[in-house]
Amino acid sequence: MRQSKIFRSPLLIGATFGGLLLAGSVWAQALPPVAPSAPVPEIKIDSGATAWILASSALVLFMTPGLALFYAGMVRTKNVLGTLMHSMFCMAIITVQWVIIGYSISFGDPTFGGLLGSMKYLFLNNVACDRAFPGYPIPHLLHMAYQMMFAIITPALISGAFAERIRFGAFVVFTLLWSTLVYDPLAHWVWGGGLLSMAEGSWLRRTVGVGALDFAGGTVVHISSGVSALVFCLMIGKRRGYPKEAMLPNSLAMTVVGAGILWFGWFGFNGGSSLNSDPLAVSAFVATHIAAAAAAFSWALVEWFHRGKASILGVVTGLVAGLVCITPAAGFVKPMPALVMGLAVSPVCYFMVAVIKTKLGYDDSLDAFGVHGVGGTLGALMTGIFCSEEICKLSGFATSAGLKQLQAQAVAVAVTIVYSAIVTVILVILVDKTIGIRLCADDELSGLDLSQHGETGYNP
Amino acid sequence: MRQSKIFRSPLLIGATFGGLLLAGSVWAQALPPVAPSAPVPEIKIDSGATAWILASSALVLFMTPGLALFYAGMVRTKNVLGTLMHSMFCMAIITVQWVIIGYSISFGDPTFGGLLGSMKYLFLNNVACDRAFPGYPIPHLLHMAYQMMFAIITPALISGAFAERIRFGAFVVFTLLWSTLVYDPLAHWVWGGGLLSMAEGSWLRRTVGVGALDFAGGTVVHISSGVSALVFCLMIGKRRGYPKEAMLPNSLAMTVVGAGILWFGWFGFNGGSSLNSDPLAVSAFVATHIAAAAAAFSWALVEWFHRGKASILGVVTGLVAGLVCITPAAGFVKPMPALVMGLAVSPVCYFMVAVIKTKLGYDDSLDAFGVHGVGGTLGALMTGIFCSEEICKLSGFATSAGLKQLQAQAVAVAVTIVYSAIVTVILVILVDKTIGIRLCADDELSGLDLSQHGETGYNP
Amino acid sequence: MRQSKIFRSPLLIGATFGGLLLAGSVWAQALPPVAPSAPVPEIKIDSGATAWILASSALVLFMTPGLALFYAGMVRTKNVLGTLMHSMFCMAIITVQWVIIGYSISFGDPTFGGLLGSMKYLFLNNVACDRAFPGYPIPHLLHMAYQMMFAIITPALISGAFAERIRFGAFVVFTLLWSTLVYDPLAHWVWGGGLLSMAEGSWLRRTVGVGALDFAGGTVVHISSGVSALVFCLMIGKRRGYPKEAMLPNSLAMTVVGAGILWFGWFGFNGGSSLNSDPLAVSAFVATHIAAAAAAFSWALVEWFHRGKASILGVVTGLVAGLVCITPAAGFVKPMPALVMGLAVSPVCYFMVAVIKTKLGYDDSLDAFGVHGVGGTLGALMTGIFCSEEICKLSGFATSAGLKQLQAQAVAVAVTIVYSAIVTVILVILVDKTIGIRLCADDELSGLDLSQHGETGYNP
Amino acid sequence: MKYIIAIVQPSRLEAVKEALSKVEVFRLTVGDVQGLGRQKGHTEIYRGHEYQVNLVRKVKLEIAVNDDFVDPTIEAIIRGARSGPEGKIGDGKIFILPLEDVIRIRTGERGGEAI
Amino acid sequence: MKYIIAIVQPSRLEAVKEALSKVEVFRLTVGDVQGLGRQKGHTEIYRGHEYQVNLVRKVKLEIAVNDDFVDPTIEAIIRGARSGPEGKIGDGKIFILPLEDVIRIRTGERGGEAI
Amino acid sequence: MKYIIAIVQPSRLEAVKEALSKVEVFRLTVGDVQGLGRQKGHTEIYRGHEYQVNLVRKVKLEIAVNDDFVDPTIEAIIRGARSGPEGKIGDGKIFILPLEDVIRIRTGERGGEAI
Ligand SMILES: Nc1ncnc2c1ncn2[C@@H]1O[C@H](COP(=O)(O)OP(=O)(O)O)[C@@H](O)[C@H]1O
Ligand SMILES: Nc1ncnc2c1ncn2[C@@H]1O[C@H](COP(=O)(O)OP(=O)(O)O)[C@@H](O)[C@H]1O
Ligand SMILES: Nc1ncnc2c1ncn2[C@@H]1O[C@H](COP(=O)(O)OP(=O)(O)O)[C@@H](O)[C@H]1O
Repeated sequence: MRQSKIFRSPLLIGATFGGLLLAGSVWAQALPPVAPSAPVPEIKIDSGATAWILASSALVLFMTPGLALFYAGMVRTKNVLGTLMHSMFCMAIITVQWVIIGYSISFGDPTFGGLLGSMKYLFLNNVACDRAFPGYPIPHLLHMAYQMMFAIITPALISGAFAERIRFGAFVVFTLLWSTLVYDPLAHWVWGGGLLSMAEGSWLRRTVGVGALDFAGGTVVHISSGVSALVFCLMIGKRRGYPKEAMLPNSLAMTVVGAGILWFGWFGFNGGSSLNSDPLAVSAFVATHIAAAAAAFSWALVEWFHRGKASILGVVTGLVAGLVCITPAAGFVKPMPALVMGLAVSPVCYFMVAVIKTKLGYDDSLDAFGVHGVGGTLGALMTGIFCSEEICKLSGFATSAGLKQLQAQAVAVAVTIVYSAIVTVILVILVDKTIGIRLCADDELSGLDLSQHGETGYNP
Repeated sequence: MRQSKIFRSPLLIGATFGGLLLAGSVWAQALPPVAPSAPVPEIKIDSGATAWILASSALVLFMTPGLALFYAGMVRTKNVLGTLMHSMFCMAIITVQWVIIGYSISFGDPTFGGLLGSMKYLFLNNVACDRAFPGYPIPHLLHMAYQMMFAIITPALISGAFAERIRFGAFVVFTLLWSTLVYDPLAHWVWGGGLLSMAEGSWLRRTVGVGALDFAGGTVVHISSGVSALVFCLMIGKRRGYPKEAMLPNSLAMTVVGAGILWFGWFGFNGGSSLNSDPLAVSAFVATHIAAAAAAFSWALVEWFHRGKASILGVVTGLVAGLVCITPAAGFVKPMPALVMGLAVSPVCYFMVAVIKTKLGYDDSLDAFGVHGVGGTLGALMTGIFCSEEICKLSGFATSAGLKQLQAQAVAVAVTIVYSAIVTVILVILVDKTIGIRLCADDELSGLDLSQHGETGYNP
Repeated sequence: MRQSKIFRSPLLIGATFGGLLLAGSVWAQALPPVAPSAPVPEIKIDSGATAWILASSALVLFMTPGLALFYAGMVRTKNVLGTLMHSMFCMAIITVQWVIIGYSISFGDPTFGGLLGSMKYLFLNNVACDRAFPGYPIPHLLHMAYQMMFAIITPALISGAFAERIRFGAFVVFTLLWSTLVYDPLAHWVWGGGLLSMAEGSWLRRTVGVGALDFAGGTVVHISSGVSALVFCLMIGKRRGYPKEAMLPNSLAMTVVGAGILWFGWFGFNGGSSLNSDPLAVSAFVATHIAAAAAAFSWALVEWFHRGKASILGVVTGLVAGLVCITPAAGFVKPMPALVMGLAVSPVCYFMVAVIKTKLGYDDSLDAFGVHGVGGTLGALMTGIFCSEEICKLSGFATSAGLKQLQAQAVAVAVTIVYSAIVTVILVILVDKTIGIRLCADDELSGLDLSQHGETGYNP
Repeated sequence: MKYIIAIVQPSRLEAVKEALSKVEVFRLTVGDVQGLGRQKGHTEIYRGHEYQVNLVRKVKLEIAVNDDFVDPTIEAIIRGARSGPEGKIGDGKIFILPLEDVIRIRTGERGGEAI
Repeated sequence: MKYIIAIVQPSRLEAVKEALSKVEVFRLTVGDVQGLGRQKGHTEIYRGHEYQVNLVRKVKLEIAVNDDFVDPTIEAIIRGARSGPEGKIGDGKIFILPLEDVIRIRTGERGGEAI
Repeated sequence: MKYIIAIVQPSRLEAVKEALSKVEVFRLTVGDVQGLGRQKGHTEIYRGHEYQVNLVRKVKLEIAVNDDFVDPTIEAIIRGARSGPEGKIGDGKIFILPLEDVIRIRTGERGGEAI
């Protein structure tokens, strides 16, 4: 009996992996031969661009341990390792998923009218290290690696919502499925030439006249994870004792380290998204930095006025909100609009986490929705407002005036929200029915570290 | 009453910002049209150079959280967040200040005979991402970003001197003013073509015959902050209980993390200061590393002889001293002189912080002066001694023999010391009279974290 | 008496340094003029390649503080600083050793039939920053710097074996000697054109027909340090109380930070080992990441089946094992074999540290042997199995079919094991006889921090 | 006067404080301790090695009370500290020690009124 | 023999130790505790939410003394622990408990001389 | 009934627990404290400045026992806590306080059988 319980999770994880594989292979067989997409002129691989995207990939990977620390500092001592685990384990499982099937779903040739990528890149077939990624001066394999880091951190973001109360096995299965069924398709839609993309003939382009601008993942990364976070925390329920009991962060110093790493890594996240070491990369880099700083500043100001004191948790929350907000816009806006976006996002997020959340009474424990969902939505919309012709030209998109773009942004946001929410609902129910999603009372009391991992965070 | 007190600080910060803005705009109007400076040949933007300076900018930004940890590990537990805040908040406010006015003061065309930069770059006007910074193969906007990271960390260095006893509002106002009135002009004098620079016809060149060599900020960054730190701690007074009470570091492990990040980031600080990915960058990179290592080693040796034990705090203090000392010299000296500089700086700094400080009885709490002021001065002078014709040629400066250069260095050091000290005195008095600079006894007792930010560092 | 004891260590360290110097100089004189080696075509320095190797050098340096944290989190609180010191101090002393003599031993022209490098690069003579390293598009001085970072971290790896019970002076003397007598020659043999290298006419090539493949240090770094670690811990004996007393890690959160930094830095370690910013670098980068992830995943699975729970310590141990295992192979294998290597290494290492170690009863405290020795050996052998013609061509090696290569790998592994073990035995005896290697009982009880460094890790 | 020492579950601390304040006991001192008793400890696993940790985290309350407060205090502690109506192993103990005198440092008051 | 327990402000610990050594009390045991009393706690704010923390950090001293040392010890504690001449709320309390026996582990000595 | 308080070296805790379980004392409460006594503290050095730290880490055990268990308990503690056959300065002390009553929270049992 004990056996069976213990082994249910790894078996299910195995099954999940197996299922993904099978599905992929079948699909690979079943698909009609892919029509050759419009040939993109192949650009020569450039050593400078390669250098910067290698560095950027490393930076984005580093964000995940950063996020682990950012989140783990905020939970109670008994959950510090379990929370670290939520992010760190994504590095393990999503990598495996991505090289097997994820990259193919996201960046394979559009099939079913841009719904999913073809299985062309299954097991990294046809992803060469010595041929350029079409249209960019970096190796194809490097594009795969860089995008992999995004796929890793996105589900880790969600873990802020169900912190301190989820079963580890459930987390693993959910994360694998979510990544495959939510993240990968969304990446395809926006960046892989799918439904919402700028590509000739995408659904959004046909409908609104212009595709969605999402430079480094406002919709794909932040809205998707933020909205799923909200859905998840509503479904799993509040932590025992919330909100009556004070659940104080075990180490804000750890959270600050994490925030520092996030800021640092985000230069790769946004600055690398031009897939080149060019003026556009510089522009995105600068916009990113300015928005982070401005948002940290404005969060502190709001706190000062609301509570009479600015706090370090406020400053680091603000800087993350700023980074989130500028993510979709980084490669499309000039420095001063970036400053405005940064200044604007913090008051909105603050209002969300300090006022609305309390009013509505849900327990988004580490504010994954309040920061990523809200900040990402704001950013995606403001991208439509602030995108500059001059900068957009650098990325080869000719933006066709404001209002239409804003409309495209709004549609993309809506689609992302609805799709993420629906799939998350289904997945949570599925995982809950099969292996059970929530810790029993005793385990929640003794904490994730002991009950799920058999370890303790600190031994004096 | 309580209201007014609480709001005095943010209002003053607002006023400070506003004032800066107004001053800038008025000035921009009032100035005579700038005489076109000697045309520097525009070099093509290079993707490799851009890659390295993007990476360097990220590295230098990362130093500020590193410094936050370095300092925060050394204070008492009750001040850990407040101390982190001193560094982290610089990332927020100095960024805003820099893009509004700081970059323009520092790198605008020299006006008033090289006293200040013109207002040409106000709000980053005329700072393009797709045109090279004159004379270097990187985008102009990237130069702005890279320099911004220096502007951020410099005032953060000062915070080691007044740790554990300053009011947060006072810190913010002081930092903004100091950055504008001390850092920005100094950067202009040395790097922006101003008074002390190598530029044709600068004051120092006219006086001594040669400009000052400061590769990455011996005078601009370390002497300025170190001297201001000394002045500040003399004016704000000792911590209550100092030196009778033992004020032990709350977590040297945190300090070690910080030191590791600082070393890592310093590769960008010095290695990036050639603004290129060229042999000079490599040379600076290597000199930096060697000096850090040598100084860590010699600090440990001195301790061993003086106290019978080498300590980890000693090793990390030594490595920072080594990095400080090599900063002005990194792009001018060969590896072996760098080794000598590293070996030499630690005994001097050690003597300063372990003997002289005690004798004189001032409370430079985390030795901002003892390490940055002293190490920076030593480094600036030794630059004059050890600069190598061969390396200097790489950076396009033809150095004209030793003695004259040493003289130039000495003048630059003296000017920096006097100027920084005087302005700091004025600013401290100003801020103290308006909002009060020092914590009241009760707040100092309960610590920065609770009294200034309403948080606690660790909750077990 | 007390004096003499205290000063014995620094004096010996001085003597060690002095001896190395003397030996070097004498040797430099005594050697016959070096026969000009076959001229390698000089390639132009490339700014992109330089950018990536600069970044990689910084990344590899950053691994040492990462390792410090990784190890320090696992020891008991009273040893946290001493353990940090073991890694951090390597940054100081090995740098000095390397620029004086180490680089010359490792990368000087092969002498004595490839046993050691010539003294051509003593004190970095003849290492120019503006001439390319023969055969690669980066400055010679940068090659020196990049390799220096490897020399630093390797002896630090050993410190996991004798953690919590070594005298600091003994550590320093041993480390200096080991680096000079084990690491430097091994680097020469494998990478410097020596005995085991791919170079025309090397001993291994003459014997087996093909040289050993070791992309980034499977033998040189991991087997050498891992085997020496085993020998060392056998000779110094178990910690008092081991294995009866529970010796719980003081902060697994710290260990996780360290592991995150290691993963991040390893991109430079392996990704930089192509000494270029080219497709090979990308291939190595990707293989590295995939192996790390796969090994983290498989370690968790093994734990889950063996103990019913996956742990964060398991995940981070697994990821390090994966990185170790892929190190020799990174630039020779394709992504899917890297996945297999990662999946394979964890079960083996787990079996070693969880079962065999207990059975045999030695106290490899932090599993330096169990992870680096075992993982490195496995990796070196699997390199022979999985190396792909296609990738090898990128690095200019034509691999001559499987079996012979596997044989070459096995010989290289055996040589490394035997040589490292013998020299370590001699060094441990030597150091023990002169200054004593092990802490006295009281000092071990009170911990490294107080007894060796006069500090405490945390002061609440 | 009595000096009451109570060992309770950390998770019950809030409830005990509340129960005590209902019987007008507002002053007490709290400390972190670890207990050995009938309640079993837990197992930790590091790199495949199991360690039995038998000390369990507890909270210790110390409350000096005048004699007529002893019984209400005890009852309040029991009410707050018991996990569920049945109680659970590990819920803790209360020890009653004699107390001879109390001094309030601030005022120098002694005895019953200083409590 | 008495067992004296004193709760004092952490910041007064050094002063109390000094005062005690003046009356030749050199041996004692110190622990970290948290107190609930007349002194108010503080407010912490995390992401806009206020939390009232009413437990205040205190230091607990335990001193076993022979009967003739009781009064000097109490006086010394008061002298060292009072914040300012007036004292402040939160300065703490002293509790005097009867002590029946003392054993020095090293020697096995018992009673008054083992103290 | 007695309330036994013992201050011992942290490194002897395991040995004491073992010795106690041999005389069938299985229940006790443990806390971290710092002691001032004959044993000297240590010196810490930060950036060349020496600090004398005179408080020494100790462990405090609290054990409530019935009267007939008092002597075996004391002996067991001494056996476990003494460093070497001679003992060392700093090995600690045992204090015996009278105990009036014990209540088991879970069941409400009182007195000797609740211990
Ligand atoms: N005789 C005792 N002396 C000191 N502490 C005790 C004693 N008995 C119990 N305790 C404390 O009370 C706690 C709870 O006791 P335990 O035996 O686990 O459960 P129960 O409360 O059901 O008796 C123990 O962890 C210990 O801290
Ligand atoms: N009756 C009591 N029992 C246990 N501890 C007490 C008692 N009364 C006070 N204390 C301790 O003494 C501390 C100081 O008491 P408090 O009421 O705040 O101020 P004052 O010292 O002015 O009476 C409290 O925080 C608490 O730790
Ligand atoms: N009179 C006392 N009151 C309270 N604690 C004491 C007393 N005497 C000793 N202790 C505690 O016992 C510990 C050991 O005492 P110490 O004098 O160092 O050595 P010894 O055990 O040889 O007497 C002290 O650190 C202190 O914690």
